[in-house]
Amino acid sequence: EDRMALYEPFGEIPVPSEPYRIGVILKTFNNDYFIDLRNGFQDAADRYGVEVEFFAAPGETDLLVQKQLMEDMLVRQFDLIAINPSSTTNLLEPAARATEMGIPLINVNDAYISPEDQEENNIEIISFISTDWAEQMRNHVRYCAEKLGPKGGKIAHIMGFPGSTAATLRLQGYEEELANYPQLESVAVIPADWDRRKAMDVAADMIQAHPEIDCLSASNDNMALGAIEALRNADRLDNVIVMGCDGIPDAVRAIQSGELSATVAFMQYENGYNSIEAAILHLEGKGNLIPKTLFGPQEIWDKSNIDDKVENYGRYYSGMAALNK
Amino acid sequence: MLDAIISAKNIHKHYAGTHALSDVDFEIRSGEIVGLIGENGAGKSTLMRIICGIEHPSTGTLTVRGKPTEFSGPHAAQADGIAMIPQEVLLVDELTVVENIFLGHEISGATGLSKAKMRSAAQEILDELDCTHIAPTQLTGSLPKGSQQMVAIARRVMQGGAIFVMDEPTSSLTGSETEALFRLLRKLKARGKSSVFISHRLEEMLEICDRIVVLRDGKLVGDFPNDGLLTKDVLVSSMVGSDMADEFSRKISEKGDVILEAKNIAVRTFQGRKTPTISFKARSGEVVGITGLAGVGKTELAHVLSGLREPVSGDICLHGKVTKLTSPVTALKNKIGLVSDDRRSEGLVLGMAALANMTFTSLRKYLGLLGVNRKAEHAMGLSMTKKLSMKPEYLARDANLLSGGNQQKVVIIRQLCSESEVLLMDEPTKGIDIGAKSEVYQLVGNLVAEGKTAVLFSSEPQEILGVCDTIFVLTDRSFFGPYARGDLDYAKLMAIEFGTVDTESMTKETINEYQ
Amino acid sequence: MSTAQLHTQSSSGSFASDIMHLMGQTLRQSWGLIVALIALVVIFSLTSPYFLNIFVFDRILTNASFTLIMATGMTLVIATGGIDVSVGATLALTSVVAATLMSLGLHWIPAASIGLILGAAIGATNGSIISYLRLQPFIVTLAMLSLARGLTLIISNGSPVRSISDGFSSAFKGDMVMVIGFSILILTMIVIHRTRIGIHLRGIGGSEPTSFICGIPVNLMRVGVYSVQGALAVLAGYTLTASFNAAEPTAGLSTEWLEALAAPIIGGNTMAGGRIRLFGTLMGCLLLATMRSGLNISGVPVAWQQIAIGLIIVSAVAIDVFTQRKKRD
Amino acid sequence: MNINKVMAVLTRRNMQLLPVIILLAIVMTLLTDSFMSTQNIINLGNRISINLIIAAGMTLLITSGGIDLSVGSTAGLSATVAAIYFQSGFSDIAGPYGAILFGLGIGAAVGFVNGILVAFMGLPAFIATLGTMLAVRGLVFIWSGGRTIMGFDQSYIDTFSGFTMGVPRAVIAAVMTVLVASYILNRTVTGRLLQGLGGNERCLHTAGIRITSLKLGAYIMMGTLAGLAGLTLSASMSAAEPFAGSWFELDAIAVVVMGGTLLAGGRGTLMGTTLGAILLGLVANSINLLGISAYYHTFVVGAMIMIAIIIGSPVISGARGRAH
Ligand SMILES: Nc1ncnc2c1ncn2[C@@H]1O[C@H](COP(=O)(O)OP(=O)(O)OP(=O)(O)O)[C@@H](O)[C@H]1O
Ligand SMILES: Nc1ncnc2c1ncn2[C@@H]1O[C@H](COP(=O)(O)OP(=O)(O)OP(=O)(O)O)[C@@H](O)[C@H]1O
Ligand SMILES: [Mg+2]
Ligand SMILES: [Mg+2]
Repeated sequence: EDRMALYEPFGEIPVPSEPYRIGVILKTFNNDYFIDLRNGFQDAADRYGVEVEFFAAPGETDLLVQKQLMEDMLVRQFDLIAINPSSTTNLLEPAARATEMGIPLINVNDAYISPEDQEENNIEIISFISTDWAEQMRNHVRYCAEKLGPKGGKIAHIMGFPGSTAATLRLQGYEEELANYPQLESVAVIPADWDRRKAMDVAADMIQAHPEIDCLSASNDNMALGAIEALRNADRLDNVIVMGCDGIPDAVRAIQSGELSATVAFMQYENGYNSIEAAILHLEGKGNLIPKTLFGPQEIWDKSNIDDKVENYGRYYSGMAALNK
Repeated sequence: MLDAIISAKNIHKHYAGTHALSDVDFEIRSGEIVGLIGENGAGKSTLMRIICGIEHPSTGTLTVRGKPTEFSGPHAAQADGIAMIPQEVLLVDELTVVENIFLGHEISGATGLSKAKMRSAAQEILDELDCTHIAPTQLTGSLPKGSQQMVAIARRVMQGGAIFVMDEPTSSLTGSETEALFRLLRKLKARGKSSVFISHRLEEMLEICDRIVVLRDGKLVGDFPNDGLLTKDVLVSSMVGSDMADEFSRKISEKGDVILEAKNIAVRTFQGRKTPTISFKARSGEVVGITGLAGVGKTELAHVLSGLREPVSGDICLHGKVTKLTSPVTALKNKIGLVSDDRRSEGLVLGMAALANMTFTSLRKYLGLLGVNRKAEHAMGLSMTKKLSMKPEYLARDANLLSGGNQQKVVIIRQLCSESEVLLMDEPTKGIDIGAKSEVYQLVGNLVAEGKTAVLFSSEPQEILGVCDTIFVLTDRSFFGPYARGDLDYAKLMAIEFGTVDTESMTKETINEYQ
Repeated sequence: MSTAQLHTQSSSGSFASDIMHLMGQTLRQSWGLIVALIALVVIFSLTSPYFLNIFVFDRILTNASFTLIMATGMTLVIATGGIDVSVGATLALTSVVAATLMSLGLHWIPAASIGLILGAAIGATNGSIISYLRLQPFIVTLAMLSLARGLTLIISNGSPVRSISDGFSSAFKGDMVMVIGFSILILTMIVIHRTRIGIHLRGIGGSEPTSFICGIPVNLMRVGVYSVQGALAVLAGYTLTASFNAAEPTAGLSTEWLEALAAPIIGGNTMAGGRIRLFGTLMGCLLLATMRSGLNISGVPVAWQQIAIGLIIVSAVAIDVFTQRKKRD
Repeated sequence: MNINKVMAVLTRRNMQLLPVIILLAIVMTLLTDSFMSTQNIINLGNRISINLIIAAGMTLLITSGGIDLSVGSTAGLSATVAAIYFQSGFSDIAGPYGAILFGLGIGAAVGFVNGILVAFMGLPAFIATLGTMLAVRGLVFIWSGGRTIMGFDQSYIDTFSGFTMGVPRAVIAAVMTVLVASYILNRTVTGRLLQGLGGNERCLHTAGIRITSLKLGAYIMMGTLAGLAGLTLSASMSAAEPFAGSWFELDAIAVVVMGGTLLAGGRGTLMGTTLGAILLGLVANSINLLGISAYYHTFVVGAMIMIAIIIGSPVISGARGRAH
């Protein structure tokens, strides 16, 4: 079956000369975002006839476990390994070892092994296939500024697990972009550890402390949905703009029902899919076609465009197909 | 007169709600053995804890070798050569005997601990105490209580000093162990060391002490030189405040049907030896006594009869029916209750109030509409404390804050108020003062008169001879009995226990009588 | 055993015979775990062709050594009847502090020493609060966990601290983990068996009142043990920092300290205290590391791995409990 | 005098946190306008209740000398099971009650397994429940496929997150749990035996008490309450997250111990536990309301717990007692 082009950065992909074995190490499997990423890998592998095997640590903060996991995978003689590191540093050692063993690496999403680190540690990474995390929260701030108009208003940020790469970079983007909008005042930044229930409590406290709040920016959809519960309990659903990130099915449904204002979708499925394509290109000796960094598109989905998005992308995102009906 | 090494003046000690000691003067002179007696809760242990720096007096002064002193802790007192063997044996179960003996005083050589040296030194001191059966490398927790007491004594002696305070060491010791201890005390005395010795066995006190001091209700009420004229009666009346009738008297009742029967039971003792087969019958209305030297397997027999362990062979019959007691639960269901000989680890929940300890097996009796009826529960507690001359305020106190004897009373009360038909009592009067002892016997007598049965496991000959209707003697080689009350006297009992009578004929006699 | 026998045994009791005795005892205590470990190796060799491989064994040993560093300290802590749940947080905090100092231009030796002192100080604080205020170890170290974790975030601002110097890396990286882990284990074994410290620690765990009466400085010993545990957490953190080439503020959050706690218990040390079985702790670390690598290499998905690890932890302890119980009967 | 009486109550072991709570509440009322608002009180109640449901059970369990580290995973499992129930359309047959039954049932089942491991096989509770914690988390991953499941019926959500007479249902559930637990602990034979069990297991065994079934019962009770907490959680979120409930066990144990229950067993107080849960919720609420910077959160929570336990330590509160 042909792929419907969402985003095809590489053009035509050659037919693999052999059924390559590709290992994929994800951070974890415990939320929809990672499952989408995984599905992207799986679909592409099925389409091009290569083999993938998935591994993940139990939790996002299991840095050491993920490192040990990768070390163990090195003995399994994969043709290529795609890594989705929990932090910018935890996989440096096994990655160096992989390079030494001649196993090519692709860095997908989340933490990024920077060129300096690659050089210093003798790591060769074919490509960083990801999204600009900071940009996602910049989008939040811009969206909020646009909705509130010139008179501006008050905004607060519900942060992910402090110390995790995504949470840190997103907070950075949020703070940097705010500097450009003096009419927006950030009244609180509180972590809720990616946890829906914690986000609900945090949001409840935010609207208590700052009843005049206009806008809540949550570092992911899960927490945005928690915030919505808090707003519902406080009867404030109608006059607070809530923004999430990831575009998971629950969030899409909440946008359709008008509870969630917007989410930043960044095509995690595509990142997985493109990684397999890049892998095949590389293994077929066409590595020159792959850029060192490939940031996929990101889009703001809100009430105005959500139905189109579901129709176009629904079949690629787990759980979203059901939303069509 | 000899010099006082330590003298305590005007000692007061208050605890929340109690006056444990009031205005006590006490001194220990060099080279003497002082006896300290008093009823349970009189304050003996408290006084000794203060002298040994484990507790501070509320008011009062300590003078050590003429110098006023305030001990900052037990180590300070130890540095002055004063230390005690507490009433509740304090050993670390998880350590071996050597490690316990040298705890805090280990010997080190060039390459670290001198384990061999310590081992042989420990062996020496154990030999001196006649404890050849204790291996120094054994885990202390696996030893019987009596042997643990001997290890505690060995440790105390090993650590040396000028004053040896021993709080009721003999309550868990047997005759021969006690003798070994007395030999040691005399040896220490000959070296000019002093000892303080606490016991409820007044005969012992008269035997070993140079001077006997009596405490009652926290006050010092007597100080008698043991000049050979001192008698037990004088001590008792000073202790209790009045004269006492025969301590072993109890109601004697008609014997009824056989309730419990042991048929050819053999058990394994903790040393791994198998006992001879044991058969006896216990009728309602009867107090059966089972006696014998330490380590012959009395406790194990009690355990078998209460479902705590399985016999090597033989059966238990209840009301004529063979019954398998697989656990204490089945025993309780069959109305068999055990007063364990180890109150701290088996008898009590130390962190729980005394009243709760008394009632937890019979709590269902006090269930009301809103759950446990605390008033009814408390009323029962009050009536029992009255019977055993305990103070009512003890009921609310945590068990571990009670004096040793009162703890033992709590254990007995639990069995008395549960509805057991068969009461197995393993050394039940350990550490109980003489007055309370006779109260326990009377209570047992009353219970038996109601048609229940009591089996008393005891190594105290006086108790066995004075209280029991029927007596059996367990030895390494055979199980002797039954002997009716009066059949045995002290000399004959000893002869059987030590195997110095013609056991052939005794055994025959026994079998004939039994069938 | 007769007295005579005992005497001959003790008179020949030299250092060497002590060791023989110790080894015999250790084998008797831990054969269940040894069998379990061998069984695991056999099973994994059968399920994956990649398992029997020098590289894999090297990894297993390294991973086990990492856990061993903290588990050794934990063995001592639980011997006193205590527990320390703050080790993971101490590990992260001290690594971040040392790395920050290095990034400010301090040479790695003083930087690492300051981190080490800080870790020992955190442990000493734990120990002092537990001892002198008579509080329960679990809750004190739990509060410490939050405090240290919070400080870590404040200092690092949530990002990994880079600029780890080469000297630091080479001192703590790669095979150094094994060297550090096993040196600590052997050193601790010697101290525990050749000095009074081991007896005193077990004494405190077995019966604190007894130890107190015997003049053991109970409180001081406890402060000491928690300080050692703190310092060991620092060393473990340094090996992690060296291998990441950065101090991660989220290091040591869950699996690291949970395994450091599980390993001694799998190895037959009891939470109630009174026991020190360092060889058992080592076996516990090896079992956990073998399990993890074996499951990874056999391609078992993470969810099933969780289940398998749970089951294996439980069965390892069950085997131990049953073999011990049989011996007692 | 009256003052003395009040002081006596406040320094009692299970009440030691009350002064801290009152102080914090007063400070917060003075510092912020929003603290004393109805909505904030309701939020606080909701936040505390889930922790309290687990902590109440944990109080009984710890009192009996046990511990359960698997409660967080179990809560996640029960939420997942309830969600799957609605997803598979069973609600047409049995309505929301089926989900509640399944959720509590699976909790009880995990408790049963723990009980078997601890009571019958004699494994140390800490390690046995650590094992089930991992295994149950694995089950949650497998059954949920790692994704958040939605689609709860409104009737289910209302059962747990509505209001009865102005009081949130979650709070009612927590209060009921605490009351029942308190009744069991203080007024029933079972409660007395649980205390005894934690104090000296061997004594109860010797006395002929069926300790295995007692322990088993305690673990089943704990599992069921973890299930209830999971259901409450999923209803409040209208979703079951696979990672929901992680670290619930640490919060619950912290609260229980802060309240003055001995981790070694033998003595427990539900009043203390309740105050502990209130304090923990209050601290989190306070730092959020005060807008303390994100990175200081963990630190402040730790500092507050440390201060609370130090003030309540026997040495410090005991010294106060002696001065009177
Ligand atoms: N820590 C404590 N708190 C409160 N009361 C205590 C404490 N220790 C002892 N007591 C009380 O002090 C009194 C004296 O106790 P002590 O142990 O000295 O008695 P004793 O003479 O040794 O009795 P026994 O013969 O039974 O051992 C008792 O009423 C006891 O309950
Ligand atoms: N395996 C064992 N481990 C530890 N203690 C044991 C063991 N077996 C028995 N004991 C304890 O050893 C003590 C002595 O037991 P035994 O029955 O051999 O002697 P006894 O006749 O009851 O003598 P005693 O008069 O000293 O009680 C008892 O307290 C018993 O509980
Ligand atoms: Mg006493
Ligand atoms: Mg006995």
